[in-house]
Amino acid sequence: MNNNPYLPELATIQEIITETGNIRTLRITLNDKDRMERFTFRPGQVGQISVFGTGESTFVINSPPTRKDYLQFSVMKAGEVTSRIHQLNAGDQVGLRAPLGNGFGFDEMKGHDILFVGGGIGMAPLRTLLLYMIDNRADYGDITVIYGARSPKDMCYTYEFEEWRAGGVNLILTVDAEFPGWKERVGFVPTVLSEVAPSPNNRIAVVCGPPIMIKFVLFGLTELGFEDQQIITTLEKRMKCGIGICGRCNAGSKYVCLDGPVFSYDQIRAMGGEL
Amino acid sequence: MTDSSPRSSAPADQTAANTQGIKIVGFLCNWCSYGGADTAGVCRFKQPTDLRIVRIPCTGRMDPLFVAKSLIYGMDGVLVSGCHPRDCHYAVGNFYARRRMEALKLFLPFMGIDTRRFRYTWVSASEGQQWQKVVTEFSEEIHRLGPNPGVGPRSGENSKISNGLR
Amino acid sequence: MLETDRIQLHKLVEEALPELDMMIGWTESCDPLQTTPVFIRDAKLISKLTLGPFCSQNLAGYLVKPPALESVPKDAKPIGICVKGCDSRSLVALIQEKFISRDRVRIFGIPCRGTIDWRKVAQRVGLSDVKSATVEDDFLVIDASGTTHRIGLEDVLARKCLGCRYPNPIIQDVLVGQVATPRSSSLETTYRDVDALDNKPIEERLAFWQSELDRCIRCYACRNACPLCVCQDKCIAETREPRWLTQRVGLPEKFLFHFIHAMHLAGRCTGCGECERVCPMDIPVTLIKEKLNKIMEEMLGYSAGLDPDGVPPLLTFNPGETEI
Amino acid sequence: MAVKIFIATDRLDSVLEKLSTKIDLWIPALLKDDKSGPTGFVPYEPGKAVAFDRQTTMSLKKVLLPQVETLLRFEYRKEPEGAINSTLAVEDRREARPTLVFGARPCDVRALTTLDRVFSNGPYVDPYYTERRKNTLFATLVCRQTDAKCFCSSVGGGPADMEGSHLRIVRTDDGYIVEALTKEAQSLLDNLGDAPDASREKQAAEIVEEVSRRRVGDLDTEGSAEAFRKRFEQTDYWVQMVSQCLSCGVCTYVCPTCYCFSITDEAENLKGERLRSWDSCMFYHYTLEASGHNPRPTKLERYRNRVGHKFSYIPERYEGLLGCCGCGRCIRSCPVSIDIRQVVGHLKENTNE
Amino acid sequence: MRIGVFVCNCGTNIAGTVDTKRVASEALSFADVVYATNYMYTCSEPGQQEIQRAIGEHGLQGVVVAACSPRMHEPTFRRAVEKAGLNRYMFEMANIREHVSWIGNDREANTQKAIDLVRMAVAKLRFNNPLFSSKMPVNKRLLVIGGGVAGIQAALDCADGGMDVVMVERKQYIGGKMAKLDKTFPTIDCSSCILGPKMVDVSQKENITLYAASEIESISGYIGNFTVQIRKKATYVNWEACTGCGLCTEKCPSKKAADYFNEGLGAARAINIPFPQAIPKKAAIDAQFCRQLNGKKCGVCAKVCPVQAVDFEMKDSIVTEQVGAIIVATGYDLFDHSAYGEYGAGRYPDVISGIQYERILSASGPYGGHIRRPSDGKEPKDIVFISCVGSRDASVGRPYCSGICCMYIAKQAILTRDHLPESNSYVFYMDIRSPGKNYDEFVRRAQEEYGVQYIRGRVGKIYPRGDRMVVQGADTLLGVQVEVEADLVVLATGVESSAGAGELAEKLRISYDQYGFYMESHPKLRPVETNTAGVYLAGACQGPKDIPSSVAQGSAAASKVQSLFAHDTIETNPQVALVNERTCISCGKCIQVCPFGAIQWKELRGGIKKAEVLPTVCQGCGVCNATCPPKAIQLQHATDNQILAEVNELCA
Repeated sequence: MNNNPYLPELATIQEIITETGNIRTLRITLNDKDRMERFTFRPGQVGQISVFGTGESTFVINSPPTRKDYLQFSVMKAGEVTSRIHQLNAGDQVGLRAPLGNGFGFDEMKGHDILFVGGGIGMAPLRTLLLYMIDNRADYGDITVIYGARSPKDMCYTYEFEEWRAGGVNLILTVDAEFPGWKERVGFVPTVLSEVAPSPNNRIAVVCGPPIMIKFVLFGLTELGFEDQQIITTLEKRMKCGIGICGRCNAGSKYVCLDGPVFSYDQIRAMGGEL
Repeated sequence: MTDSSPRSSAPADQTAANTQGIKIVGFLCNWCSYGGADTAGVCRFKQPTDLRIVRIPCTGRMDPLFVAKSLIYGMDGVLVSGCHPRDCHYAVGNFYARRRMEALKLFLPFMGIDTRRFRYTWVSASEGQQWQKVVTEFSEEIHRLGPNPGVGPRSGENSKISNGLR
Repeated sequence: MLETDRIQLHKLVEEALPELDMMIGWTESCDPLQTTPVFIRDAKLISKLTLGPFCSQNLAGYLVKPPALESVPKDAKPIGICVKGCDSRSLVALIQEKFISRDRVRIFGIPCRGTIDWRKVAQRVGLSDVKSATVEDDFLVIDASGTTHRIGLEDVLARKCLGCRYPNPIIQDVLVGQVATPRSSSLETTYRDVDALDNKPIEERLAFWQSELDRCIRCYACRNACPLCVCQDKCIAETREPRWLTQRVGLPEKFLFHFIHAMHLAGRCTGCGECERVCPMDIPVTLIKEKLNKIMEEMLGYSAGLDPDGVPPLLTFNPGETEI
Repeated sequence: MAVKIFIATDRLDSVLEKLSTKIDLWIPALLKDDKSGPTGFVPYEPGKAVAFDRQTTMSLKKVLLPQVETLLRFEYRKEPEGAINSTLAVEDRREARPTLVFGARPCDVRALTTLDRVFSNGPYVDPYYTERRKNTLFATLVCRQTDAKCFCSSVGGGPADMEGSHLRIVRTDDGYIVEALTKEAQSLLDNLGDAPDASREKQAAEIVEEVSRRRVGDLDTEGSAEAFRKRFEQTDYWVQMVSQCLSCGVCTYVCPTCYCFSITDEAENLKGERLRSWDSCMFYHYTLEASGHNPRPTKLERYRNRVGHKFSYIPERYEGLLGCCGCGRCIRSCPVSIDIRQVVGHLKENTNE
Repeated sequence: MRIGVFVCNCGTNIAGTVDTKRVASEALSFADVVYATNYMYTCSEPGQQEIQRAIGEHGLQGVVVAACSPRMHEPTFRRAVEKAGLNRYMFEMANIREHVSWIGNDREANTQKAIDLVRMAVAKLRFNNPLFSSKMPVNKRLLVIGGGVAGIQAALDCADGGMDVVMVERKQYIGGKMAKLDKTFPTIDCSSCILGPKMVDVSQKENITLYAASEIESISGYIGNFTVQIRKKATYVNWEACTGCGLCTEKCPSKKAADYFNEGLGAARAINIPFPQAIPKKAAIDAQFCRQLNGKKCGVCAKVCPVQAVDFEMKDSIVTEQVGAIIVATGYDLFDHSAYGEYGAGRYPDVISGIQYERILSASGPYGGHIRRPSDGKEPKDIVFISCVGSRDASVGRPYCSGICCMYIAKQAILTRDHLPESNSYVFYMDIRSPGKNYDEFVRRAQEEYGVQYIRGRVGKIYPRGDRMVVQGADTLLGVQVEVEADLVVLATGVESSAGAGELAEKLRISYDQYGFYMESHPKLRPVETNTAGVYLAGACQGPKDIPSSVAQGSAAASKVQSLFAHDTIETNPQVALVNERTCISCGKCIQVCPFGAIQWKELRGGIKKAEVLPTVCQGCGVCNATCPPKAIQLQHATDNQILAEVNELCA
């Protein structure tokens, strides 16, 4: 990175994958070939994508560091920047400031069983860690993924599910309501979680999804016996400048952008209730 | 109706020197005045070229702030035109507009903005000639007034008058 | 006299408080020249309530601004509130626009003889330490930097008070103190400052606002203090969807912001002067709204906040008014 | 190299004019033609009167952190051949010119220690602020006009505190004695005036001595951070303290230590700028997320955050440094007379009530 | 976004005074424009194919066509881009023909202006969003308000088409004003002979539900789905049981009840059937005159009724009907001539109104069709007709022409001569308005064949002399004062809007003019539609009309309803207002200003209310958008950001 942390590097969209009606995945490369080759990051770190003229927004790099043809970001249409991103095409130029933030403590997770709980676009941050673990499968115990979406049409990465399963992942899919042709589970994620009831022993839970889902999943995990420090989530949506200066992402004395965005739930509790 | 009507030729470019690049924005309701402007075109009623028309569904859609915004950001003139009162496609949109536009018209000069730069009028879809007259007169007025001095420099980082924000 | 009124107020509030959810009034603050709003649920605090010319804040806005009344249960007790004449007009306007239902408020009406503008005091005694300030008859007695100043109240009243036509509450449940005499009964007096500016050449008017608005720091105090600026957090001055304004601080942005504020209040502004009072940069922003109020009175014969059943004139129309 | 000069009151303007030829000069001045009207720091212009009689309404932070500044400029360039292949150019031109702020107050200069920590000493360095900071000198007034809202001594400063200042200004009966406190400042004083005579020097020394002894404000911030954490979830406390808050941005905009900013893009056709502008934690949009979720939806959480930021979070993050310099501006300018000293002072009282 | 710009030469229509090539090449320098070209005739088949080809080839996400007025070809191009896979709303038009090339000859200025207009269109397009219509089911039942000839015609047309019709009539009988007429101009048909069978049809059609003596209480809902509450007024007779035998009327001792049907010329009983052919043929009690209901001992009718239909305890009741469309045919009222003091202000019994004279002429009228004057029953010899009583007279607030009076005076004068060949008829008129088919001939016949004396001029005064009336006026053609002694004076009272028209309009959310006549959607092109979708107008409620026009409008309204009901669903126009619930502050101002009642409260969890637009009702005027202070309600396709984008381009 250059000496101005506000200055994005120029990057080119290589490919756009339409995941759902309102989620698209961008595959991006830095225009500077050297930089792209030397680019390293840890799963869970984020990038700030700039659409110049509209603004900047934070997304988890959801491709794993082990696969480096491109950097992948999944974007749900929500605000001004994401709407503009949804109008972009392959070949378009964007700005990128990355990697930022702390990332998942994948080393500390080694030797543990892992539970991923994702809802909707919340699967994006989990994907990077999941693929990293698949690529380093021997280092981890059981990997169970509970992934839920409103309907099958709202589910991302469907084209990869087979690959995940082949990589030794116990993939449990659920949708909120019955849907023609849907053969997997039906029900809200927290309900499915209590049905699956994974053991908390030597297990780390990584959770990401809409606030209401997180709330009930946390409740469910606690019920199952998970301790706060066994539960990990990411708050990257809160990040603004990304570099610990603008002041706006604070939660208590922590800056989400510097101290996070990945936090364990006991850390989050200590930061106060402003989530 | 032919080109021989007294208003049918654009005014001679008498003040061209200092009024080059005069820009007038017109907010025209789709049903009446936009149609009136079309009619004027179909009849080949010559008009000054300074006007740029924004099509809106109804003058009821006109927030006076669109006018304020245009004048504050340097448009030389703003023309709002809709259906004659009682002829509104939506029955009452122009009744709302009439009050709002008039209030703004009376208010602008208090803020130091020349109210002659803003005019609202009612022209029906059949009144091509009336439209030509409105556009011609208003454009002439704006040419007489010359470019809008605006309220201050645009690029807002540097407001130097007294705030000293650099 | 003030003391009698204060005692009367305390007594009335004491009687009423058990039936109230809370009482909103004024109390002394760290600044002797200004009170601060106080929200009383505990009868012990009633003695802190005060009234008089330092009570400049218009409390009506607290009834509608978040998180004040969001999703109140239907059986909630009413809220007691102290209002001066001008404040009561805001209350009327809010009732009219159905932000408040009349039965949700217990109005303690306070006839007003004018409120003190601390800046005018500062012009006279300097901005050095004002240790205390009291009102004695028609004088303000200030102890500042060891000196006692005696200033005619009339000389330090807020600008809006000088042309006040409604010193007495328009609505109330109880009246505290004696009815006050209006200072003005004519548009000329009420809108003296508007006319003074209007009488200047247009270039001077523009220069005036350029120099005044240039100081604007876009802190939105004027907006947030305005009891009728009901958008608050959702104000278009800050949104990008739609994007009326950028974050720039050039004069066009400031002009447009104040146009937005003014136009949104056209026919709704009750002239309480809060926007001007709270401006940290001393911009006469109420003057802008006064002009629109004058237009509304002259053009449509409407003055906001006088009739709970009225309709703000820009929210209605009259097909017959062909002359405008 | 002059170390100390005397400027007679009536010569101040001509001295400043001379000074302004050496360096970009900012002075405190009236922003309105009214002697008790609002004041702030402005670039010096000949004839512009210095407002030394009281603390400025606006702090001097904008000298280093303008309310709005351009971070980046960008431009899409279209290939003459196929418009589909537009390229993007982004640049961050910045310029920091040697600057002197003449007539700063100790509280304002002290406030910069907070900003320095954030902008210059974090894992990422803000080049805009940092470069300006390096190039800016402060000539600071020994402050004799404190008022009932000042509390600099309560937060580690003092009315004669010259930490971070490059020159000291002492106002005497008939003028100003300006003394260079650092080497780099000395050359600025060259040819501006003569050294003060002994009696004036003596008077100045007495003034400094006397002012140094003053304790301004009686807020005890000891243990505030801890108390804050305990109070954090006591909603009643915050309801009681800030019910009257209007959630406007006055306190943060006048505050010399409030530094939070927002970044927005503005573009016209193919060109545009990325702007940085002051933000306020009192605003709803400050924490609003794109999804519509807002972690601090009401003024209670927002005001609590402001207090926490200044008296708990910053100290926790930066080795006990307070995020408040005691200038009292937020109290002075608050439209509803909220007194942060009360809010902080009460933190420790009856925490368990 | 990838935008393509297509600049049309329109042959030389545009290219003659606009450098279209330069416009296209300039357009290429605008943000997001990736393709721009000019074309000879963009609207032509190959022109449209060129657009479609470019959409595919360049992956265009939006298209701007700079050509003629969007009022001309916007639908054409929208279809064209839709065929190529774009949403039809990802399209904008810049009008560089009607607004540029045709109104100026300065090529340079025109080109500059065209470039600006394209720039604005592109700027707006960058904020366009795909919009989608939705479908709403249509309840294929029709409500007809008013059972006059217009309403009857509409109801029968729709009933014939197989639709369910609900008819609501305020009076206890249908037929309206026409039922009171003797003959109709210009054919001198017997009014009841031509109307009667239609009235009978209404009562006999199984798919027409008739509520007579009923009024509209409230209306909610919107096109395709209205809910109507109807107040059935107490008639004190159970109509289910009543056979219309008339025994009650015969025996009713209250013999001086007002005879509304005969315009006060006769006396009715307190319980009556207004006229022999009345539909429904049911008796009703006029509570004002009924002894029993006024606390006196009576109850005769109840005793004599063979089916025990009389029910003195009857109260108004409310019934609810669901309909998909509404035809308003509430007709008109006649001007009350007591406003004219110079004509006696109604004091002279032998100065009567035209409609009273109709009743006198009518064989079923109070005098059995013999012309007699009300004061003493004498046969009149000299009869004066005065036109424009309450028409074309601003001094009584009726500046408009009632349209029918000239004709009915001529008819009445002719009939008078028929009945009383020895009589003399005089007509004071201002102008003769007789523009209908065979109308002017009819008036001429009155003058030439029947010897009616037409005097052009206003009557200044009428006063009694002996048992006759003196009519003083000016003959403006001869320039002399004239004085006519008459036995009977007939005032041609004009047409005014029906009493209560305003209140009904407010229930229907339709607008009305200053005289109370309902406003049609467009005076020429949408004459029976209102601006409230699903509400149509027929007959004189929209303005004075004669019978043929009323019938024609009744049929026209019916055809509108049938074309609406030809679909099972209606496709909504997506260019409607949309509320952002996140920024809505629940102030309700949008609800207050919406001319169509298209916005309502929606209650969210926690009891918070937000505004909600009914897309089927919203007509897309945007008043709400202009009014909404936080701009939470945005008119799709004319949003603030879209309009601002255009303005910003110009201000740049």
